[in-house]
Amino acid sequence: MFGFEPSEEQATLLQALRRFAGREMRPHAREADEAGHLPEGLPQAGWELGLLPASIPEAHGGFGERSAVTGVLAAEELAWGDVSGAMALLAPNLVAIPVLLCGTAEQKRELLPRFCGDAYAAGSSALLEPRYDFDPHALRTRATRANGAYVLTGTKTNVPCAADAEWMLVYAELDGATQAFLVRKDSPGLRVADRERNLGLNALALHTVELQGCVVPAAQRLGGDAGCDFALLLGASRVALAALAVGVARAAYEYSLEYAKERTAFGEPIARRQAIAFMLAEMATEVEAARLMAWEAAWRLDQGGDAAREAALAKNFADDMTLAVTDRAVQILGGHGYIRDHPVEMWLRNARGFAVLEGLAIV
Amino acid sequence: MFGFEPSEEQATLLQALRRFAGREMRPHAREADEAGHLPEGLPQAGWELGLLPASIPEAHGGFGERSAVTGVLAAEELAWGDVSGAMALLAPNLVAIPVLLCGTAEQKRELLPRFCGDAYAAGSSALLEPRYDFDPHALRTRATRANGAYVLTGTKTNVPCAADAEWMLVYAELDGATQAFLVRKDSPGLRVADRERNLGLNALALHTVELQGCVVPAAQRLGGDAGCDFALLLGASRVALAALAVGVARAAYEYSLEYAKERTAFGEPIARRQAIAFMLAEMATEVEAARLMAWEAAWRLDQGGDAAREAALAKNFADDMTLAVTDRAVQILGGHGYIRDHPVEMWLRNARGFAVLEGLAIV
Amino acid sequence: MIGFETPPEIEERLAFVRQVARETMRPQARHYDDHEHEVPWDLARLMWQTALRTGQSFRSSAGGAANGSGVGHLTLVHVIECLSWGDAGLYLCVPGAGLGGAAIEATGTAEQKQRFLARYREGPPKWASMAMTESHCGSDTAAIRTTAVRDGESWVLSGEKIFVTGGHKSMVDSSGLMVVWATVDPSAGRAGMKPFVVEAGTPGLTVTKLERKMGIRASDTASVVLENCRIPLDNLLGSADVSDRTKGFKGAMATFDNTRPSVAASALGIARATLELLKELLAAEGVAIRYATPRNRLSALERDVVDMEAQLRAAWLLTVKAAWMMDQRRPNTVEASMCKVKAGDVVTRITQKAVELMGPLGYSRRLLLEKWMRDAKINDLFEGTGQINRLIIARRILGYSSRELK
Amino acid sequence: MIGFETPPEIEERLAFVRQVARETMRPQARHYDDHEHEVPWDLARLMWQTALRTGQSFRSSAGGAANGSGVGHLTLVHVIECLSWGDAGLYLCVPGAGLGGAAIEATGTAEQKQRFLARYREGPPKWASMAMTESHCGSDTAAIRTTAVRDGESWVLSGEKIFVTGGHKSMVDSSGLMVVWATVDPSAGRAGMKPFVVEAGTPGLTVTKLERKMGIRASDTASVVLENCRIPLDNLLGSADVSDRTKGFKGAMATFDNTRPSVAASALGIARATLELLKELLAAEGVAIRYATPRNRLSALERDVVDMEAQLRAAWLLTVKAAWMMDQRRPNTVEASMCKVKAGDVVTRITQKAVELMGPLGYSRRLLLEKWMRDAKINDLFEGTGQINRLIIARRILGYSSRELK
Repeated sequence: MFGFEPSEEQATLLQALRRFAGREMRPHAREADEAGHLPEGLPQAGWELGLLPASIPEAHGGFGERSAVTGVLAAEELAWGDVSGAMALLAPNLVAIPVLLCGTAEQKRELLPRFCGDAYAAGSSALLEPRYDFDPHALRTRATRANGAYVLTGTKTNVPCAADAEWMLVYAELDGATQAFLVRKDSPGLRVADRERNLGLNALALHTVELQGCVVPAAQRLGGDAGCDFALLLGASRVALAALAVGVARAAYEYSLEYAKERTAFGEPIARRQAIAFMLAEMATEVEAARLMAWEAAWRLDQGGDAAREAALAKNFADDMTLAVTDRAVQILGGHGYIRDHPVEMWLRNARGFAVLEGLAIV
Repeated sequence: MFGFEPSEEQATLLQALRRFAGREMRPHAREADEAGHLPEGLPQAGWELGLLPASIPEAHGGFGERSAVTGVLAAEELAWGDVSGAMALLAPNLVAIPVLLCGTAEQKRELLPRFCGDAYAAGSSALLEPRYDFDPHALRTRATRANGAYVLTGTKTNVPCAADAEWMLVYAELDGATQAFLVRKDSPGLRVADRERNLGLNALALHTVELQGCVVPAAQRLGGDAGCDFALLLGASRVALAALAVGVARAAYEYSLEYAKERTAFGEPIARRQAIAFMLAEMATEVEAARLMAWEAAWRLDQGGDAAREAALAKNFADDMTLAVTDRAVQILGGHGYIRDHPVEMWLRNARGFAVLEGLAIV
Repeated sequence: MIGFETPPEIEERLAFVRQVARETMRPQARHYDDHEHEVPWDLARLMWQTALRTGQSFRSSAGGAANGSGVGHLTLVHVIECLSWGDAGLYLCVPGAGLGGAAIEATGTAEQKQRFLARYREGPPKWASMAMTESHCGSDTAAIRTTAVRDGESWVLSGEKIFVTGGHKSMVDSSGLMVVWATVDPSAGRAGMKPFVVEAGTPGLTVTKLERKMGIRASDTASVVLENCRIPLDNLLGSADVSDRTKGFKGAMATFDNTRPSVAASALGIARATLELLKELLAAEGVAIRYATPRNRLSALERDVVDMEAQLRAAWLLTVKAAWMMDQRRPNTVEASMCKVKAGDVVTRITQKAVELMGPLGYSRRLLLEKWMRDAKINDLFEGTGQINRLIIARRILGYSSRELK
Repeated sequence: MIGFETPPEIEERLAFVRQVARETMRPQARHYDDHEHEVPWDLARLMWQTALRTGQSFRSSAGGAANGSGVGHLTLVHVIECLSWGDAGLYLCVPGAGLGGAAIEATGTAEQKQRFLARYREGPPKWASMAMTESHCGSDTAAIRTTAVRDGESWVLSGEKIFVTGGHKSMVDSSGLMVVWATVDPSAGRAGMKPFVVEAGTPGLTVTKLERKMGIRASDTASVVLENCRIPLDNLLGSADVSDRTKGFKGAMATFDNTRPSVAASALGIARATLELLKELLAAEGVAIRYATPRNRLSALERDVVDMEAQLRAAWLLTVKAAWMMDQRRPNTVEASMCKVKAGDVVTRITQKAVELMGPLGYSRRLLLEKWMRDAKINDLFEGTGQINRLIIARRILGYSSRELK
């Protein structure tokens, strides 16, 4: 059946998330952007919402079942608060969800309980590479076999929370396909290098990671000898990014709508001019459309179907949409949109990231 | 020096062209579109403006010198009247201009005087091929050498005035490059097949032309053994098409502007709504920009410089611009724009042709 | 619950519709484009008989909603999308209560619904139409000048209407009816605007012109003159009271809210037809679309196809949601206008782009792409232009009245 | 005559400008982005000394126009484009009369021009600024509340101004001046708005805040408070008569007409820098752009570059034409707004797209692409947003007053 309404359980969660995003994230987002780091206690406070443990079955220490739909609902709300913070909050997913979806029994037993405790435990994954023509299906980071283990070599960029994560999932080319490897912090050959400095997402710790002959035991290949279904993981990641992009756009849309109603020029609110009003109408439409596409792709993932195409389309659409909507929001604020007293220029910078980023989140 | 004003001579010509386009072309354009042919006497009447002879030196029967700038000025005015008619009027150029630019002395002597008489003499050229991925630099029509002559084989589409032209310039691949061949009507192996039926340009006779082992004497290769500078001809053609596209767009812009000022809704002209007014402002801006790009590329051609890039950019820009502007014009007319009582839907159909057509005009 | 599965009952209905679209409509599409205003009787009879037999209209959600299945509008947008995939012009020729029926559903009493709509469940094929626009006013529906004057037990209608979709079919080709909007009190503005049912054969109503259009040429767009057109008093839908604002102009708006997702669905049928043909043609040339590849790594053509596909999906989901809300009996004015705006934009862009991507083949009438570009454009223009629908959305999201945001 | 050749006298001037842009500005661009509001004194002194030596300003066309060469504005847009290619934020730090000077040129008497502008031809580096916007009004310049009250032989200014570009440099870092718009008669609307010159060091004018901005961070955008700021009577530019409409608000508009092509040129300098770097980076990766190939046969990335290049050319030609018209002393309100609108759009799109096309490299601060995207956006917003400029164009082409088209 068709349905466009969160379940009761989801609605309750959304309420909690909205409150959290509004109180704990939004008010600190600008300062975090300028300072280059999130508020000290944010990840732990966010952890207490229990998002990830609710996705992990009891057998592995959690108390629920993963739902990509619930995941995208949550991602949108968190990104509405602050997308840098949202990505940090969701960073444990980067290890846990792939293990949940593709891990061996041993990997699940070993790793999932680490993400079901009372304390936020950072996770990370390294997919992106520093090249203009990055393609997740054609990685330059290589995995080769040696002595029953794998050796990883290559350079990764924009690896979130890399310095804090005990475990990192490293994606590399193996036999012509993309596969994933669970790498523990301080493994020889793994070097977490400098923080990246980017146009946006400044509050999120993103690092360059060098892999120089990093040896990974065979048992740490995600899914063991059988490997993982990378298309599935990429789909789940793209859906997450699409939902985060919707959250950023919605924030900008709502902010500029309120501004346009309050700001007067020529004797009346600027929202009463068609040029502004129509922009807002289009923004509302595009945000809603992108949201529905993310929902549909997530729903398809939950059905166990092949969602690769839907996820890619949802991400493509959301990438463009979030840039256009945040840009229009700046436009509606006029000169004020350019000033860092208002959040919209930050949202535009953050939004621009989506089209260039892959693999930074997963639900 | 920079200059943005036609010379006195050009201004006089433009006045005559505007009068002609307004009186002889525009009023008959719709009927011609529905009937599938131009008014009987139009080509002859247009011929009497003397455009082409003014481009041909006295030595070859004309009375002037070719100027691509003058050519684009003229093309815009004629297309403003009716682009199907404009292309028919300019069809003699398709043979004469390439001969003038690249022909051997013999070719000039033989052919140019035919285009300097009192009577309109159709010309034609066959560049386009019926494939989605047509590329003028990679033709499928082949010229092969045999017994000191060339043999042409292939299928051409949308060849203007093919049934009436005594001479046709056929473009074909020779030794990996595009070259041109002067082919006389009724040459064995040349078959002018059915009229094309298209989305637009209905009043212009466009034909499929089959070349089945069509033998062309070596002396009829444009430029003789040395061949022709195809990049130069393509540039001159693209500039012409860009200018024609500007003419169509300007017609639609002006028409919808007048309509918007006269049409009232909610008690005032619809032009007083920002949504409509801003569309018109953007249309005006885009038309002007496209015009300047066509001018610049034409000016560069006249300077003898390499204008391949400028011409391509001008055509690309004009292709998009003319579609967008005619589409907006339909939008401004609302439901009335969809009705064939108004010309705007015809202009939209004609405008859509530019991005798919190459080689149908040259100045 | 959030879900995106087409329910089995819709799938069942679509089986027949898909077959008709593929085997009956598509092969005739070019013929009826070339022969403007010729009535496709074969198709009309087929669809009419099927509707009578199954009790399910192809033109309105009434059947579905009435039997309580709750998927009336959802079914309808799926049916319309499929039929328009076959041919959007021919879809508009499918008999049934359509827009006129929707107006009666939205504004009529139970008795009126029975009296006027019964004919659409029996006898020979019939159409219904709605006459709103007048030549001096397009979007400005409150400015209409057609008058309704009470004379004893009759209303007498006088005026001229244009852009009546299916006007000829409803009144001349069949014994259908036309819902005519007229004012009972010109000084009352919108409040004075009321809908009246004029049945086929009523003296005083004449179809004076069929518009020659850019596309959807199988569909008739009629001009109508009303000269002392006398109809029974109770052919006024709802109340004659100008202070009763619920059923008059708001009724018209409710009609549009009801039908906008249908218009969007029709647009998206054209868009899907276009995209499918484009991909087939490209596949035949050996071009496969690599959906999962980052789009700036694609060829320009591939990326266009991927973008078109995403846009189509976006518009379709908005449409499905707007229909779902209607079935849930929730107000959906914003959603209805959103899907209409988006679908109109999307189908225009997709069809225009497809012509370009296929080059001279796309521009030629040998393929249907050029026709679909012509058919598509109406969706940006009728039942509220893109501009009007943006206005409607903007007013709602801003909380502005039509006076505050003009 | 129609022609597109850069005249030799412009080429000559550009030789130095290009060198400064390449060797002095570009290498410092990142530093001054990281160190917001630090004054680039080296650059300022270099440009100032050169301007004094050559007698040719880098910030205004005054020199060119005065010596009758007739290419004042044409030269200026070329110079500004080149400097902004070096760095748009640093360009705004180049000393000179700039926007404040343009206001004086447009509205002042010969005596005032001499008195106020002489300082820009001698002594240490100086800037000029213009204070128009107030916090409650952006585009609605007629709504300003800053008042000028006559008191004997003085005007006394009171109010608060925001968004004064270079306000700090003109009044604190140098002995420059600020043109402050204030009303002499709040009841007179626009007619009451007059420009006043406040010289650096005048008591009662305080720079209260420097805005922290998305980009062009080398440039200062100041807030200013005027508290009983007393200036000589003849510091009012033009006439105090509120019925004299030629020099008041229209003077401001003339200032904008004069400077809009300059803003466009600055935008396009950023756009060209972006496109050049993008093409260099791609060339280093072995990607060549096939301009003459039909664009749907290109890779997605190539086609983007070709589109960007066409858009840049379109905007530049509009800009050159608007400047040319000014040099020809023809009214160019439409053309000035057209080039501003187009350049603002184009630079925004090009810089945003370039970041995307270079993927994670484009998003990183290791390259300047991300900075140029931040710098670019201001061009859509200041000296009239894109919306305001569309309004100006629309009024002119429709022949509507500002009352008829709001």
